[in-house]
Amino acid sequence: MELTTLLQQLINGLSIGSVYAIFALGYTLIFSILGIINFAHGAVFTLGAYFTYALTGARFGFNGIFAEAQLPFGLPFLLALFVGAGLAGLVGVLVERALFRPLRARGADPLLTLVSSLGIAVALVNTIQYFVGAEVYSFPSSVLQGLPPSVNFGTPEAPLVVRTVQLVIGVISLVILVVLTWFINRTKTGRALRAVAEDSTTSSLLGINTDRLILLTFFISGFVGGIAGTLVGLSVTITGPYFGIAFGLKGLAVIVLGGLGNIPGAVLGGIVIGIAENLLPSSAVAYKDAIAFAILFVVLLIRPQGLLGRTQVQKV
Amino acid sequence: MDQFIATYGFLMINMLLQAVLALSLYLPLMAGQLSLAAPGFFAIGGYVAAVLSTQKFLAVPGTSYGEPLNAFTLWLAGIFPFTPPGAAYPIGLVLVEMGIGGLLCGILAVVIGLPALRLRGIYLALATIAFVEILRVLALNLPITGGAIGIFGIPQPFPQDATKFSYAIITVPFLALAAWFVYRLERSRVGRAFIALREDELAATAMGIDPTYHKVLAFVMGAVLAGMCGALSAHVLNTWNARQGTFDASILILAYVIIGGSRVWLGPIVGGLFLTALPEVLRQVAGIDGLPVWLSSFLSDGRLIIYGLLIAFGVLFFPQGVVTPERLERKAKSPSPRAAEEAVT
Amino acid sequence: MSETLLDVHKLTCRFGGLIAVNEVSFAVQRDEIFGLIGPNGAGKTTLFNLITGLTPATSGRLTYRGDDIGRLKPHQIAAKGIARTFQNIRLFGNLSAQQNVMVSQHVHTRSGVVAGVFGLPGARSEERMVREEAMQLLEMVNLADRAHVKARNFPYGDQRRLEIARALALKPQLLLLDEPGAGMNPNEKASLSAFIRDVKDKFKLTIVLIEHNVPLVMGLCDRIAVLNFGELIALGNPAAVQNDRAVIEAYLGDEP
Amino acid sequence: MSAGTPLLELKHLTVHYGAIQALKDIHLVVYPGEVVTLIGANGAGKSTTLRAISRIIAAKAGEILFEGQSLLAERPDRVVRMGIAHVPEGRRVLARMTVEDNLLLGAYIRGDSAGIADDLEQQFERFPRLRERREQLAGTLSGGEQQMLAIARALMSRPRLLLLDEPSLGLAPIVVREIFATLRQLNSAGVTVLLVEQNATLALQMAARGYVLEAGSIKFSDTADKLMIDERVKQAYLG
Repeated sequence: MELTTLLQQLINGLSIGSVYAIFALGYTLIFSILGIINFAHGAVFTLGAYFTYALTGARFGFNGIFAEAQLPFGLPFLLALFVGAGLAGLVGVLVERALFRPLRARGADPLLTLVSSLGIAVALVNTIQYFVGAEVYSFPSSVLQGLPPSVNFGTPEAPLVVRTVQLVIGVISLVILVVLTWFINRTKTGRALRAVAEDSTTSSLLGINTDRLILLTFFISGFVGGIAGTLVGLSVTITGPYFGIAFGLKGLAVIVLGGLGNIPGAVLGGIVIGIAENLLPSSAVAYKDAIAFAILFVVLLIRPQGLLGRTQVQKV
Repeated sequence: MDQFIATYGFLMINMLLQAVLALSLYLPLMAGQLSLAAPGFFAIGGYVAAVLSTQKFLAVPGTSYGEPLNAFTLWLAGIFPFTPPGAAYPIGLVLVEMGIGGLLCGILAVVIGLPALRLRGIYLALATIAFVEILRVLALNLPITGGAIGIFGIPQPFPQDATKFSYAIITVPFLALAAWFVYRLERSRVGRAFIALREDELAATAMGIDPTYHKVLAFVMGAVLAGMCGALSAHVLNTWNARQGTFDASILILAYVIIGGSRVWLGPIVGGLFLTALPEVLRQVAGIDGLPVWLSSFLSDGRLIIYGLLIAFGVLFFPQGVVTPERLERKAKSPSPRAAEEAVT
Repeated sequence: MSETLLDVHKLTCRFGGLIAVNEVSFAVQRDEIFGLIGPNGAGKTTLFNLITGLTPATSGRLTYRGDDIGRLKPHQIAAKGIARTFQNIRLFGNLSAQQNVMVSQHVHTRSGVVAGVFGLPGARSEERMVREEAMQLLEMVNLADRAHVKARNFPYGDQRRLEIARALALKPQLLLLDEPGAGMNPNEKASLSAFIRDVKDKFKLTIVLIEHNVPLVMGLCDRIAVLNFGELIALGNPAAVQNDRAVIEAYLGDEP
Repeated sequence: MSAGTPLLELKHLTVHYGAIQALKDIHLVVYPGEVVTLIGANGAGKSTTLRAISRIIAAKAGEILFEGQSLLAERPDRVVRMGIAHVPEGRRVLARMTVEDNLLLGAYIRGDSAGIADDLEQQFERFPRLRERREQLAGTLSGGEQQMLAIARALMSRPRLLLLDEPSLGLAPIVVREIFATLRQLNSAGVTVLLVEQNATLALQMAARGYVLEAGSIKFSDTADKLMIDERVKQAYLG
């Protein structure tokens, strides 16, 4: 492989990897606090993409209740991205209030919460389909108004061409990663969040309203999930209501690789898997989707606590 | 009645098959292992049947299907005299395929289970999800599985004009046997060891129960059942491809067990039957005259929304599942009011 | 009182930087009641976990009836005849009292899946025997009338006795009791000594017990080992231990 | 001393764990400025009593009053805001966070950053070893240091009532002495203390009054001096 190609693949890998990372953060935040995997996260990812799509003023297709509907206004892409993600975050909040909190209050087995989140995923995906059908939607090229489709970082002789979309995605995800990391590590609320993640009972003994922080966690989780959904939708297309399910599964591989509930781990895991997928030789491209799961399986068998996770001592 | 069977024959067969799948997930869960590998073994079983029936065991002489049977398959087919006349394929061979599919899955389960079952709780669930997804990608790309198209034209062991309901002759006994097996297992020494491991693995090992052996055993039994079920399903569906046995199926099967009841053999069966029928039931409800248009359109087009919400909230209202050992026992002990009345008079 | 049943030799257990058990050595003789006391967090339960294989030892040697059991898995150790109860009671909550006891007969029975599922004669007679033996054990701990009640629905004291019955079903030679009196009311506690002696005689057991109730330990045990910060600080008969200065200081606090 | 309105009052408090009754009909009073101790064997229900006051576990029946106000309708974080700090059994420092983060979390309910900074300084004066380990992860501290951190953390909320669960657990006598000396200072500075201890001698030396808990019920209560010489206490807990 030539150096420029390699560099290009690396940049592509880093770009998609950073999306994996912010998406996986949504999983890992909830896991670190509740010890459960929220399988509805993939559906929230999809929702975020659809919300943003609608908010940019784009038109829906011929199927579903909202056939051919269109908002009377169109927000600029960046604004639509954040509002859409905010709406996805609110869906996360709704799920926590309606289901997860009552389940916690009853002291339910985490397995039940897991199944419940699977039910929510099914309901959300089909709600999308009910309203806007199962068509493929792509963001109109006008969202990146004024930007050239690609940038050449090399010389005309040795081109290193990167799609602008990749750059936009990479920059937005990195900004979100930085802000989120700052929030968790440097603010009072972030400190409380870490405390709840480590020991929620003790946190409540310190005067922390754990339920409120859990709600906040669900909002953040939905928000970053929604951002990731839009960014992937922008990069490829929104491939229909099931858009997020496959991505959601890959996100699982990412968080296991980094260590369940480990925030830096999720970032590292996302980037590793993003790059690994992009460095695959073209003969094996058909197996691309298996890469993440092969990594997941092997990591679980060799080092179940993940790259950055710590082993837990079982209490007798 | 004929009309009913023609319309719902396939649904009813599918309900029975899904109930078996639910049992196959329940078996490892009995030993405390949350494995979502059932759809993977289901898919393998299906491919075994599809490959064997379309490429290895050839069709019955005198039909339009392919070449005559070879001596071995003829002999196999001959052991089961109840192959319906006019069928393109002997039922006996379907059973043989189920056996082979189950056996292969069992062997694979030992290989995978030995390392994977050291994982606990959600980690095992994730590893098994990975297993299912890897299998799916392989199925999409390998020549033997027919790639993305899959394998079609899987021969039917019934005359061409028969409905899918004919499969009841295999499916009903299959479910009955599987249910009986699990029912008996729960009352046996090994089943008790499973349940002890689920209740408290540490205490169980301190009482002399080998955790690895029993976990792998439960995992293998589930795999065999899922593989057999897959082999049968391939015939029922007539075609087999990588869409069979995916992660979605894992979710669904887990929902059968959790909603139906995860602590007693009847739970998964009830869950599998009920949840498989539910979308169709909703569609029927939507068709009732006099409903407002928006409601009937929601009931039919949005039935999967209702389905998802039922699962999501079902666990809130039935945290132990619909069928629990306690409810079963109460039923068994207190005779129905009717019976009590009769006893008095 | 001459044969050594269990020999603990320089046993050490570290968790990260913390030394939970530090080079502890003692020998338990056949037929004695051996007490293990010490302040909370002294490493008593960890020692039980080491003996039963639930926690791997960092170093040291464990010998039971002359065999090295240091590398055996918990179920293998149980099968060799070491049974235990747990400080925080670990019954199979959703199983009935009888089923709890039946589980422990696992190592003394043989029937596999096929025999069990098909109800072959061997499995059936085995099952009948296991059932009856479980009932006998429940009778001995006065729980036979509630054999079909779920374990989790028993009061605290009954759960402790049920746990002992479950351990006895292993037909052990060595029984480890982790705070058998914890959470019992005074009446139950008063009869506990007699009960433990009774069990010991009936089943020809050797018993090691952890207990905080000082009169109970002093009255019941033939010998007592005292742990503090993972180290063995005294070992001897009750009278000697009671008068040991190190023990008084460690166990009873800073006496004026 | 035992005069005026009680700071804390438990009436008929009953708590269940599933089918098991953990506490039955507990009556207990703590007056402002007192050190009251709750002694008893393992599993007698001492920690459960504290946990019920902090509302981490639900009461089945009875009443918990703090300055005459019922706590039963409050969430755990509200109880802290009302002025009760709980140092749980086993210390429960947040092991993966720094010493400073732990202390700042103790002041989570407060918004006065100047006051918090002062109090932080005050804790470092009180426990100089915590200052040395300020940036260290709490999980790397020794048992005694963790106990100090847990107490200091609780004090950061400026509580009027301090619930202390087995502060001597697993600590060397010399460390225990140090911690109890600090507790005496705190008490003379006006903090009321409800102390749960298995080490009865130690607890009774420090407390004015004591309650003896047995199998979930209060067996008897008296002044610490009288309990110290009480034969029943001696027999069961003093050896």
